[in-house]
Amino acid sequence: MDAKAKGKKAGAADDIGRETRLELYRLQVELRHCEKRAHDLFLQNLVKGTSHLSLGQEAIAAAFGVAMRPDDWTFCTYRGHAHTLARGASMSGVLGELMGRECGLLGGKGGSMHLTDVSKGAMGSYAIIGAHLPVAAGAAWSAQYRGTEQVAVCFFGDGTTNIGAFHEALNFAAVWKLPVVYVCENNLYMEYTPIASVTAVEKPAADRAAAYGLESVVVDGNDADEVYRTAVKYMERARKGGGPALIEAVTYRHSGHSRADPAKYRPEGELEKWLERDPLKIYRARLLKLGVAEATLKDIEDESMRKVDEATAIAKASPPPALEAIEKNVWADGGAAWRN
Amino acid sequence: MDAKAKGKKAGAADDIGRETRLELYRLQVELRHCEKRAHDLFLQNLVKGTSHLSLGQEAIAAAFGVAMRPDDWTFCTYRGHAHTLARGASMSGVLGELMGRECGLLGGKGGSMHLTDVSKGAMGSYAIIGAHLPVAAGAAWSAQYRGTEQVAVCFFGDGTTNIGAFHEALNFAAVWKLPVVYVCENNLYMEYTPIASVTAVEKPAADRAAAYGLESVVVDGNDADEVYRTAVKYMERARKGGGPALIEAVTYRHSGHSRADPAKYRPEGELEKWLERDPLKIYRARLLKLGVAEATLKDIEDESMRKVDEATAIAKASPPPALEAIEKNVWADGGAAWRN
Amino acid sequence: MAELTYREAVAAGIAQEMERDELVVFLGEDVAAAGGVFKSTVGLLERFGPKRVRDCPISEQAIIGAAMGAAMTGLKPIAEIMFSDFLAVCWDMVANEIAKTRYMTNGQIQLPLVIRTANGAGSRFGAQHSQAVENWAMAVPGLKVVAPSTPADVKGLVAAAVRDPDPVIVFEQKSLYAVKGEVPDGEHVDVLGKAKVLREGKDCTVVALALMVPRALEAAAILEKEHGISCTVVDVRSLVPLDTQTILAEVAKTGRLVTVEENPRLCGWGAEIASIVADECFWSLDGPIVRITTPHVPLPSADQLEDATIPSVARIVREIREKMD
Amino acid sequence: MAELTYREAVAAGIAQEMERDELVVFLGEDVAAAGGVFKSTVGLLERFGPKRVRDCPISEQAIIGAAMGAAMTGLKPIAEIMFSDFLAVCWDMVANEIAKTRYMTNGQIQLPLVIRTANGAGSRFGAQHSQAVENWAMAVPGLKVVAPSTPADVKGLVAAAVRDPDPVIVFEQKSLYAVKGEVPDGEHVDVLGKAKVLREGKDCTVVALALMVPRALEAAAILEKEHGISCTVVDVRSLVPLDTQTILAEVAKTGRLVTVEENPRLCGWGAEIASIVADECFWSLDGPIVRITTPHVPLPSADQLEDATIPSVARIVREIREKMD
Ligand SMILES: Cc1ncc(C[n+]2csc(CCOP(=O)(O)OP(=O)(O)O)c2C)c(N)n1
Ligand SMILES: Cc1ncc(C[n+]2csc(CCOP(=O)(O)OP(=O)(O)O)c2C)c(N)n1
Ligand SMILES: [Mg+2]
Ligand SMILES: [Mg+2]
Repeated sequence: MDAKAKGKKAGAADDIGRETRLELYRLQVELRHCEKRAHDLFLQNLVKGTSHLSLGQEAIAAAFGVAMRPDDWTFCTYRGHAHTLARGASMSGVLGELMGRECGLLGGKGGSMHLTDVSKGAMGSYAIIGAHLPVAAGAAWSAQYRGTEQVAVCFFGDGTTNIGAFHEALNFAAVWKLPVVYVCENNLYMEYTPIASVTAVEKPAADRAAAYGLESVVVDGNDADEVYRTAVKYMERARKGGGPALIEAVTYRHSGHSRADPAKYRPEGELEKWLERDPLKIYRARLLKLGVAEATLKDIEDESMRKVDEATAIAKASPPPALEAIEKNVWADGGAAWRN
Repeated sequence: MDAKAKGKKAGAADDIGRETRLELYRLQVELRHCEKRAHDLFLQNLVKGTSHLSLGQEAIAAAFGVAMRPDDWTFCTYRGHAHTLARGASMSGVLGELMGRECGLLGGKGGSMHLTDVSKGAMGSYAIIGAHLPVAAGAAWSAQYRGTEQVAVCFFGDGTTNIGAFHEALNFAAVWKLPVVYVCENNLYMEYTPIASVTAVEKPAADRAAAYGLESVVVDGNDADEVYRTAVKYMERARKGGGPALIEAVTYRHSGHSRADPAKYRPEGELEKWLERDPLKIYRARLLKLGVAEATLKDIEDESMRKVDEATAIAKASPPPALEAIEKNVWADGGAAWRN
Repeated sequence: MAELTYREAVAAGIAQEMERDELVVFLGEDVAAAGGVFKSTVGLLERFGPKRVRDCPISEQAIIGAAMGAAMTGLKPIAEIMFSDFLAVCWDMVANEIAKTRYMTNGQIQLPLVIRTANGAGSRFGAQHSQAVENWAMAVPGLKVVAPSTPADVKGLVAAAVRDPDPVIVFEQKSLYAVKGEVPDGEHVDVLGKAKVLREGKDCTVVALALMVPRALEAAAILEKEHGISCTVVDVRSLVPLDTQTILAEVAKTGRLVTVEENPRLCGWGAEIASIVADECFWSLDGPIVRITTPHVPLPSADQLEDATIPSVARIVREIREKMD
Repeated sequence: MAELTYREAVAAGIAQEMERDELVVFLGEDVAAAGGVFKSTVGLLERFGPKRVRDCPISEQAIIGAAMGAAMTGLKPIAEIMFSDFLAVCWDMVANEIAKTRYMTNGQIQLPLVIRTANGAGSRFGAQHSQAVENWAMAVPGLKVVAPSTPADVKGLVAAAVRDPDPVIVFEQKSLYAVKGEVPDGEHVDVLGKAKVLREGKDCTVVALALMVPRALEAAAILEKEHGISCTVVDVRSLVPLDTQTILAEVAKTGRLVTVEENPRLCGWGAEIASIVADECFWSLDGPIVRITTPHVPLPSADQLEDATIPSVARIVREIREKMD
């Protein structure tokens, strides 16, 4: 791959206020605690289906969560607990859905791979690779059409850059100058296969930006500040009619691909190296360096743990969904009738 | 779009022998005459379905036809009369298929959009945009697997670069280093819509080559010599294990998209400008300048017309296919039984 | 009543709804400036402008995905897929995303969108441009599916599809585009899920769809006149929702069911109807259920072959005669 | 006879054919180094090497397209589509290209390839990873379709699929992967297009497929023991070609047909069989044809909901009892 395509570091100058920084920390901690809880619940056999954790990737969801306007839209993947929570969706709703309970965001009908909270602009988690990229473009079209200055943000993984829908969506969004920000979380692997072994370029998203007339943007996905600055920059541009962006955030997932995966395919030492670069560790150290008191951080952490415990209790107490749900909500009339 | 992506002119130095040049001319003339005949037959209501002519684009099919080894494979689109003929398929077989006759290459079962002659390496014409790009990669894989040094050449249009299968095939071929040469004939339009109005980059194929780690290659598609040199260069590279290439040949179709299209959407003067750059006109002038006698060219032209007349007569004399054909050749046993 | 062609009625249906509701938008390939490859959307760009009537790249997944994203955020998009065969290219968007999203989100996301597509044989285009695939859509829970047979129906059902809060696929039959018929003046909106009884008979109930409807009617006339067999003819019109009441009632009256389907044999919509009748109407049946379908083969392109492959009037007459003996 | 799990039997079938024929190659996502997400291809990479067992990018169109191109030029590829739902992403390659090419080229192009995919419910994965879509494939002319219910069958049918000169789709049922069963030692090759009569009864013929086969058998045992209803159980095994001889003969013996389908109701394979029986076996029928299917809804994910959606043993027992009264 040639050097020119390697992308440039985005955003660096502008400062981020203390309140924003605390919010970024709070959110990252909350996502971390909640994901860990999801894992515990799985070990207790309370999470029934699959689940795909964002442990290690929290900085990205958190930074966008803080940067987005409440009426902006998020589109994410099966690995979407963090992105959904980052928009303010109910934590008991998320955990309840993982556990297949009535209190789940989807009443137990969608499962962990389809978390959605329309009231918070979390417009769905999509479990078939690539599909939500065109959908996000469509939402952006609707904002553009109605002149609302809303932005659609669409998260996906490195592996997703090799599927056809990626290509179609990027070209479509670019030609129509749609207010959509595409965020590739490059965590180095598709399921169990290293992305480098199945991709013709080094940076699966950024090295393809030029194919859609877009800038090549690579950010450190484990640095919430860097992601935040980049998010603000490209979302504002999109909001003002400047068209789409494609951001590649380099990161790493600490756990396996899904609950079934012990991640034995990783080369020795790789995880350890990335644990050094744990986004929470980085961010905590930075805050301390910036003069935030240890006690402030501790409060945030404790408060977050309380929230997770509370959500867990609610979810555990929630009954399984009533069987009548099966034939509900196929249609807008609430039912499932295909005949008279 | 930035300058770096605009591509470079490929091949220029090496010379092309007189015999090869005469063959390039002969083939271009033959493709032109045959396409014109197809149009006449349509006006006589003898071509029953649709048909998509390559008038004005003959240099590309001819140059590859001359450059390819007999055991190489061609994959092309519904606009594939020329590419199929250029591999040596029977002209009466082509015209007969357009007319829905028994003598057609496909016995009247496929029609003008699916011309195929496996015995000549013409591995099919594909009528759904983009589908044959992965198929060509698969053939190239088979050559690589068996070590035969065969090359697959895959032709498609500018509009095809915006569909998902394009992206998947190019990445796949690049990662597996497959011996396949992708040739985008950029004739400026998809059906009736200018390609520029629906594409995020200026050169729909070449500006995307970097996204697959490939060189950006743009050639004058109306100059048979330039196409020929480029074809030889990249096919040889592919044959020797150098992996795939993506070539964008800029050209223009003289007629409408298909038989139903009067092409009224073209800006005034555009066709006239391109008729000046008619590949046959260019090539004829070049040969004369290189000292080929007018009479030699005239002989080629007359001989080609005779061939077309002969093929037409055969096709016209051929009966419609027997109705038994309907339930034949679904399966390898020759039949169509789905039950016992 | 004005006389319109089926293709004009499509455009009229879209125009009526775009006129009424600013949130209705229309997108597809070559649909705007060119008015569509079947000329079924001529004039819409001129009338509603390039913001609402949009030409797209050859990106069916992006087109249908964009329609979905727009629908869930407040627009009412109509997306065209040029030939129904190309639904395969964006089948994930249709069958896995659009069809399931309301259910999976427990009703949070609503998708008021329409997909229109040119379906079926008769144009000698060969197997990749001529299939009848309405059964593909019928098989997927979460999609509503209509296939109108007349200009009036296509206008009214397109309008009904636009107003429906759920995703609807409208299968327009290519060979019907040039057919003329009376279309009610003024606003015309039909109802999804209603079959039409076009002819009442005593011996046999023939259930048909789209291009097969005029053929079934013609066959019924011949059967009556030349063979003394009196047929009811039902135009199904809507596969989902399916008007089983009408179908069951009409079969009960004659005691016999014949389906006439353009889709290839296996798992065609006629099979579904046959299975419903064989369960719920079993005791009223006086003889075997007969399905007349395109044989289970990809379609050949040559004119004589294509004509002999899809059910013809002559074949319908012959098969009903044989089976009614 | 060795006892293997269904997933081991899949790998054994592939290995047997790769051992036999160098032209057999295998590709898919996460299939080689990782042995597949269902661990149904563990050991193949080690045994046959990276030239023949290949991990692919997430590019289903490229995977299936490459299999097609390889098949027409001499290889015999086996391609894995991880979940059958994802067939929608490459449906054009399957339904429009692979299925039609032999026909359109009048036999010039032959496509000896196999697509294997994990089908169906039971894993609480939600609506985009749990559908039973064998009816999608059955509806497309030019595809052969099998759905084995036991380890022995899956090994033998995978092998038969590889040896067949036409494209074959093998639907493996996710919930069966862990099931153990006897598999014949040595080379084991089954035959496409043969149903199996697993149990003979007098009152009713139950026709089932894949995961529904063990449930139908269990239901039949209960019906016999607790309700005195004696059922024949037929495992269809192969949807295309379809063994109508066996099915018609078994229905003729009992006079009743019940299909048990995991696919959602509309246009399921049971509808096709019901329509064949209602035509060709009409005069032998003693009562209505009954279809027991997943209701026509996308699948819910919560365990209790999923279990209550697809046909259970209890539901099969109940419905047959009610309808046999
Ligand atoms: C079309 C399709 N193919 C395959 C899969 C199975 N699958 C689920 S996740 C995954 C890997 C995705 O990798 P990436 O895009 O990098 O996202 P990550 O899981 O790393 O966040 C695959 C192959 C799928 N869901 N959809
Ligand atoms: C998936 C798909 N979408 C749409 C079409 C209809 N269609 C046929 S040709 C064509 C234009 C193709 O343009 P291009 O690739 O530039 O090739 P050209 O016809 O100019 O040679 C379109 C849209 C199709 N055949 N397949
Ligand atoms: Mg990844
Ligand atoms: Mg073009």
